Amino acid sequence: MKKVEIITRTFKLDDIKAGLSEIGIKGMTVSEVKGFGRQGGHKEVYRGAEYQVDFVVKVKIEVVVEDARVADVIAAATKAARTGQVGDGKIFVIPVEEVVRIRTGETGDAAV
Amino acid sequence: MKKVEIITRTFKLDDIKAGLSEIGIKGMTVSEVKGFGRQGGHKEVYRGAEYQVDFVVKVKIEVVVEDARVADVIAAATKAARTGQVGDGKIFVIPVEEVVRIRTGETGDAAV
Amino acid sequence: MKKVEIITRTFKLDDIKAGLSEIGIKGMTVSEVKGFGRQGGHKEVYRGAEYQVDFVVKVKIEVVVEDARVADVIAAATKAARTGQVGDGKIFVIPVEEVVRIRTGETGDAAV
Amino acid sequence: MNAADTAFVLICAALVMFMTPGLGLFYGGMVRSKNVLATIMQSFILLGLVSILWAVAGYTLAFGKDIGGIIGNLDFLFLNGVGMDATGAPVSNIPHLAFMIYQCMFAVITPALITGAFAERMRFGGFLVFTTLWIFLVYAPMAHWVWGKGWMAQMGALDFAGGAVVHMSSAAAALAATVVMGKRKGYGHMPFIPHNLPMTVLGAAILWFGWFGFNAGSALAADGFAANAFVTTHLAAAAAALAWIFMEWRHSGKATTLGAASGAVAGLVAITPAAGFVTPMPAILIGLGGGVFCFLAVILKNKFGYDDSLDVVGVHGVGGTWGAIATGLFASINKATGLFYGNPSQLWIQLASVAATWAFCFTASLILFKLVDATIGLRASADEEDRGLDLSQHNETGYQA
Amino acid sequence: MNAADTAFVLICAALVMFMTPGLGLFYGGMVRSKNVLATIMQSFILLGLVSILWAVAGYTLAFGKDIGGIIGNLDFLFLNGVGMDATGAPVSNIPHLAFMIYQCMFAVITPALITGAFAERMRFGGFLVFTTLWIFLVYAPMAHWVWGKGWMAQMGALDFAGGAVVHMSSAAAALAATVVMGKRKGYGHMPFIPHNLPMTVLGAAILWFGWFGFNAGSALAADGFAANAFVTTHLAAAAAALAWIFMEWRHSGKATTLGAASGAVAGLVAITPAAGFVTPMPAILIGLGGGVFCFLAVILKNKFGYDDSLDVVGVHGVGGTWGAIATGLFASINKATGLFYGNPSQLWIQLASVAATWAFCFTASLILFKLVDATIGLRASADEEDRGLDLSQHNETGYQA
Amino acid sequence: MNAADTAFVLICAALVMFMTPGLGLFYGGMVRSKNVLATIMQSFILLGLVSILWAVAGYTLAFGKDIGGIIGNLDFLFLNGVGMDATGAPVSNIPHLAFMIYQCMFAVITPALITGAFAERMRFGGFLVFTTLWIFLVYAPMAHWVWGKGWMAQMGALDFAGGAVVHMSSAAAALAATVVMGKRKGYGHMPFIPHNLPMTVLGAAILWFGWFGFNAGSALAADGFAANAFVTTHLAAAAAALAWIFMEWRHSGKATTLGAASGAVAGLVAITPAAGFVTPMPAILIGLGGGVFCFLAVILKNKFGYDDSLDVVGVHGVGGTWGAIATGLFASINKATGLFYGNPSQLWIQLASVAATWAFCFTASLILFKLVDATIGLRASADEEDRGLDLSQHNETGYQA
Ligand SMILES: Nc1ncnc2c1ncn2[C@@H]1O[C@H](COP(=O)(O)OP(=O)(O)O)[C@@H](O)[C@H]1O
Ligand SMILES: Nc1ncnc2c1ncn2[C@@H]1O[C@H](COP(=O)(O)OP(=O)(O)O)[C@@H](O)[C@H]1O
Ligand SMILES: Nc1ncnc2c1ncn2[C@@H]1O[C@H](COP(=O)(O)OP(=O)(O)O)[C@@H](O)[C@H]1O
Repeated sequence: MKKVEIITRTFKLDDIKAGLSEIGIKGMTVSEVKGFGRQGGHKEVYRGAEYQVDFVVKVKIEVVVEDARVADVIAAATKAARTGQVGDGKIFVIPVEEVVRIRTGETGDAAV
Repeated sequence: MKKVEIITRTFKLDDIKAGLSEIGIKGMTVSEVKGFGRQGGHKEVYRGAEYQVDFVVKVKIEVVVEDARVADVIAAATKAARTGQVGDGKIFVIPVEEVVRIRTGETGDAAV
Repeated sequence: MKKVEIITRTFKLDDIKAGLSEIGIKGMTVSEVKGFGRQGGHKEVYRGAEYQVDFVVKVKIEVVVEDARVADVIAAATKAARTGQVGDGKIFVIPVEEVVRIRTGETGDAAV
Repeated sequence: MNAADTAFVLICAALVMFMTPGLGLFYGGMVRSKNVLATIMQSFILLGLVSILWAVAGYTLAFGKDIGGIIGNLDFLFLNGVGMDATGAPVSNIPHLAFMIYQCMFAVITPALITGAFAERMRFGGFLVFTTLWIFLVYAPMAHWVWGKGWMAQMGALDFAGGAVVHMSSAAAALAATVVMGKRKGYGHMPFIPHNLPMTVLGAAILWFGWFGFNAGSALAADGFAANAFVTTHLAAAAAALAWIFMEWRHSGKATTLGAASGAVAGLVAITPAAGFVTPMPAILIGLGGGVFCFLAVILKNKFGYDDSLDVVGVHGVGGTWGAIATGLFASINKATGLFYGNPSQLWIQLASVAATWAFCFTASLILFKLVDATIGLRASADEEDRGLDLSQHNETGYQA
Repeated sequence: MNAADTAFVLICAALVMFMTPGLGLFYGGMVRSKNVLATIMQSFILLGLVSILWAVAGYTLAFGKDIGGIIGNLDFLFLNGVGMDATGAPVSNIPHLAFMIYQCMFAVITPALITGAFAERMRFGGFLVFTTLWIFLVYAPMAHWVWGKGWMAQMGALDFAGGAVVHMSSAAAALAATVVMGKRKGYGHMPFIPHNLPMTVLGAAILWFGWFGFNAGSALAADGFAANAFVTTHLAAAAAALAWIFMEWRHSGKATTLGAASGAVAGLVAITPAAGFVTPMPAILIGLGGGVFCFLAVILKNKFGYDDSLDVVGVHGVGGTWGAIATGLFASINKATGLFYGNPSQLWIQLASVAATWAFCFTASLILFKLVDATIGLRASADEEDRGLDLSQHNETGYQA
Repeated sequence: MNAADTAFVLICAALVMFMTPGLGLFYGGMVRSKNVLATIMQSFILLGLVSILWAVAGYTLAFGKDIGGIIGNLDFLFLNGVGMDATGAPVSNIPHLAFMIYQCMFAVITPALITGAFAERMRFGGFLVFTTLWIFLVYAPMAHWVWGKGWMAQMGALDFAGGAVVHMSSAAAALAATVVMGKRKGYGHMPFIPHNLPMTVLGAAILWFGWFGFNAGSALAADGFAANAFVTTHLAAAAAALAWIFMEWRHSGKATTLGAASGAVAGLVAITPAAGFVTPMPAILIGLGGGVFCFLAVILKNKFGYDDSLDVVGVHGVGGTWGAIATGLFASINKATGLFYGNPSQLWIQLASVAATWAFCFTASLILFKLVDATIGLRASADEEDRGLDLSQHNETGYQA
């Protein structure tokens, strides 16, 4: 099992959800994060004082899947999220040693 | 060392904290997430336009523990979080290669 | 590749960003979390009813780097975040098996 | 007719109207965010519902010609005969329509006060039906008895701007609600912490602001009595805010913002029946009493463990009762005299009216709640409570990131 | 001059002033959080911009001596001759300055209403230029025609407080905006859910509160007509709030808080032209009509798919039009008589004024939008829209954790 | 006594009351979320504290019979002799109680203005003690000198609604606070970004709305002077909002919402001393000056690096001073004549009163701050500042998810 973490632009969330659903992914967990990277931030001004804000609001999508489906998930997410502009974000793949479905106690592939 | 990630219903947080404290867990990190899964979402209506909102607010609890305690953590969390209804959520176990306590610089088991 | 997760005090974020930038880290992802630990929480009072709130607002910083730089990242983050008081937080190192840059499709070290 | 008085009463009516959404914000900030809209809605929609009920029949039941001290006749059904001059109005200095609409605003806010008691667990449909019945069967009679030349007025009870009609009546209904509806799910096991206290303070500020319309406007003329009621209102609120945070500080070591806001409201409640009958220094004492007694009542509630979510009984019940009694103690102007100024009988009258108000309003409200509960249902299901009333009752959410 | 009327009109002017930031909050709560400040700003800054334009030349164009029924002359340029007594004012009971500033508040809020149509995609610079032109070329003529003894007034059209001048004119401009500017990026593909509905309800509450100044104040005296307008305003808003949530409940099974707030505003719009000409019961009917028709119009919009972001056409256009027609049906007081009271010709006059208002305001606004679009530009770029107008137009963000 | 004037002044008093929580929201939105309640509380609780202090002794010190031009005597201690008719009041057209409570609202808001300077780092206890001393030792004398027939009034200084009494006095105290208390922890190293600007705009809107009560109400009659003050107030605010965002646009390329709100307040401050003495066009100039000068002052602050958290000195100090001087330049009505209308001596009187006000209020406030600092302490500890004042001073948090 792997956890695929997709960090990308907020407004791509719906597209990614659709893309993953298409390849049969039935669950995911989403959180709001702030990213710092090449994209750079923006200037804000409050009563004449300028602030450089380096962080950009991003969305993080976590999907745990069987090893065999990792490549599909990456492909689907990349397709949905890519704009080609700096700031499209990253995908990280992290090993997962065990999965449990709380409701049933099922573990492993059955639990996802 | 492992990181146990528990994704479950928001209002179960207090029970889980209590359950983990009981088995001697002294630290955890919590974040608010939105989950997509079998539970399905809900309908919202704004000025006559209906929106299907697929995401449900969930809580994510991260606990890093020695390998030997993973099973206990899973058991305690499952017990506290289970309602038996769809949407109870998942537990993921992820390997952790190193832990550092910032305050002291301690590493490994001593740092948790 | 490793993911270094730093959980620490919110107001240390700028210092840590500066410290990591100094050693050449160009990207990171930040989220707001609530921590439970030795630091303890605080009392809140609403219309005479007292509530013990155990959770303290913390910031979680995730940095994915090449294996060789993990030690540097830990050192820089520790330096920036340490106050010596209980509640300085933890650093976790987690293996990452693959990294993809969505914009270009690059993978591995080139993608970070 | 007098243009200055008309201007004054109309603006005061606008101020009182503003109190109802203000109350919605005051209450809305104190609930959990999943219930914020439902809570605000329970106040806001009464501007719609009760106003229409009032125009149709509520006004005439309260202020139509007295029938046996019990209720008004139907002369003003559908506002028939309520016109642009003072004909038929209880006062001759302002248009009858101005008097009617000023009273309308009181009828609107009174059932809105009750909603604090059953916040976070009431079904919307049951709420609308209950309120409709309550306006006709509890509020209109109460208003008639006290202000419409009914038996309490005949008995000489003093209630300047609604200690009994507005505050005790709603608090008695609130108590009945907690009895019938029970506690919120999780009460006692999990914390119920206000989700947005700046919203609550804003609501309290609007209430305080509007209360000048409520109390000074009740003079129904722009004269010295209005000025006096304005001053007593302000000073009582001020004193009660201080008293409440002082009590808090003694009790748990800190003064709170919610305490200041709650105290101010408690003081405003306490001075309501007295505003036009007492002078400024007694008003400060009434405010201090309001702050202290309401604070203690709220603390006691936590001990008793009944779930009056937002302390309607503690604030409006205790504050209104104290104010009615205090009127019997401190009254000294506007043809009224209390115990401390040599007229002990006024105190007995006040006590009788307090007892009668609680007894009637509690009993009648209890019956109405049970009736609605048995027919269309009052209480949201456990699942609806978990998901929050905003989603379950209204298909909405308050906030989006 | 009359002190009571002066007090009344000045306070009413303050109430109407308060409506504009109230509108900003009403609109601001309905957009996504990245656009909240830009949306509020489009209302708030008009208190600055339009007030100055009004003092400089707007007032004299609207209320200067009539030139051929078309426009006012320049006698009052820079408020020359507008003084502390009633000299030169259209009414003799209040200071000319009081009349001028009361009218100023109407000029401020009218273009603010338009901003709901192009919310979330308008450039700030283009907005300021458009509004400046619009005040002089659309609003001032309209105000002159209806209230400044212009041709619509001469024709006998009834518009008590601005059904045509305020609501239809802004709605026609709103329609023109949607034609010229097109849809928001992502419209139809992604949800546009209000980010803060408590803010929207607060805005609606301020609007309702201020509307007493708007409608009752339009009597320009603290008399029975003011009281009547106050009552009709309140009851129409109440009825429309109920009507809207009833329609919602039939349509999708639940009443919503946003629906109650929207309905109230729809009712306030509908009663605006009629408030001083109809009695309370017809006002309830006008309110019910306002709630039902505006709800249906908003539903229809979703079918048509044009992107009037916050339903300016559906609420102000449909509500204002219905109100103008209803005035021709139900007028019965204040020297006015409608169809149902035996004067069919009034209805024709109303219909003619409705048609003329829509035709003129839509055409003129369309030309102005195109002009500004072609010169300095109206529409934010796709990237600016993505980042949000708060950041892209103002270098600010609404909220920080 | 005059009912119209009474109605007007009472409603204006209510409007001014509403300004204080409005100020709390204005300030509260500009701080970090961990300090939002503490900031709002510092305004809100003064409605409690100062009102009582005022009734007990503040009023008589300010408006009791003059003793040597310095202070009022104790005739009105505990509001003794302040009644429902005009007996003993400075004006004969309204009840003495109405005059007293109107003045009370000014006494409440003035120390609330100061709180912007020490926002995010003040201990609650020290704040209450400082304010109590300040009301008696700074505010009451200032009010007496200017409005209570004291030496500044005798000298002929013009201050219509409080340029010196309210704005310069609070700004001088604010300056003293920054000297005594130093900077917030992290000032200069980390950003201090407003956490909720919609709240700040709402606060500004309430301030603008209430300011009509503040300035027009200061005519103490519903007459042409009131209408004039109403108009000058509105136009100055409008002009200043435009001027501020114009300066911003020149300075950093964008107009901001916070700038529009700040500019409006700056304009309202600037016109305060002049509102009843100048005509509308000079009011626009005064507003433009207010916007420009206050903007520059705030920019300068960032250069100087003293930590006046929310720019009390920049807005109220600079705006109030400019307004007082501008009164000496532009005064032309209400028996006042300024330099531009042929009376250079008025300008000298204004300058003298400005200098005296700053010197007295700064020195006295500095002493009081040092005194409180040395005894019970002013400044929250570093740890309390880190955790936020809401938790550390009040055991509360503003928002829950
Ligand atoms: N090394 C990293 N570790 C964790 N997150 C990263 C890292 N680098 C980038 N990110 C995340 O990816 C986002 C996009 O990165 P950025 O460099 O701006 O553009 P791109 O992905 O197009 O190269 C960042 O905002 C941040 O959230
Ligand atoms: N494959 C997955 N990867 C990540 N998170 C998941 C996955 N599947 C489910 N989740 C999380 O678990 C939550 C509950 O899942 P759901 O399918 O609704 O019910 P259940 O856990 O009872 O099977 C989801 O809301 C989501 O947050
Ligand atoms: N076992 C753990 N798993 C996950 N997070 C932890 C764990 N222990 C501590 N934390 C996080 O680290 C934070 C600081 O821990 P704490 O025990 O308060 O102080 P310190 O890090 O100084 O020992 C906590 O608030 C929590 O967010």
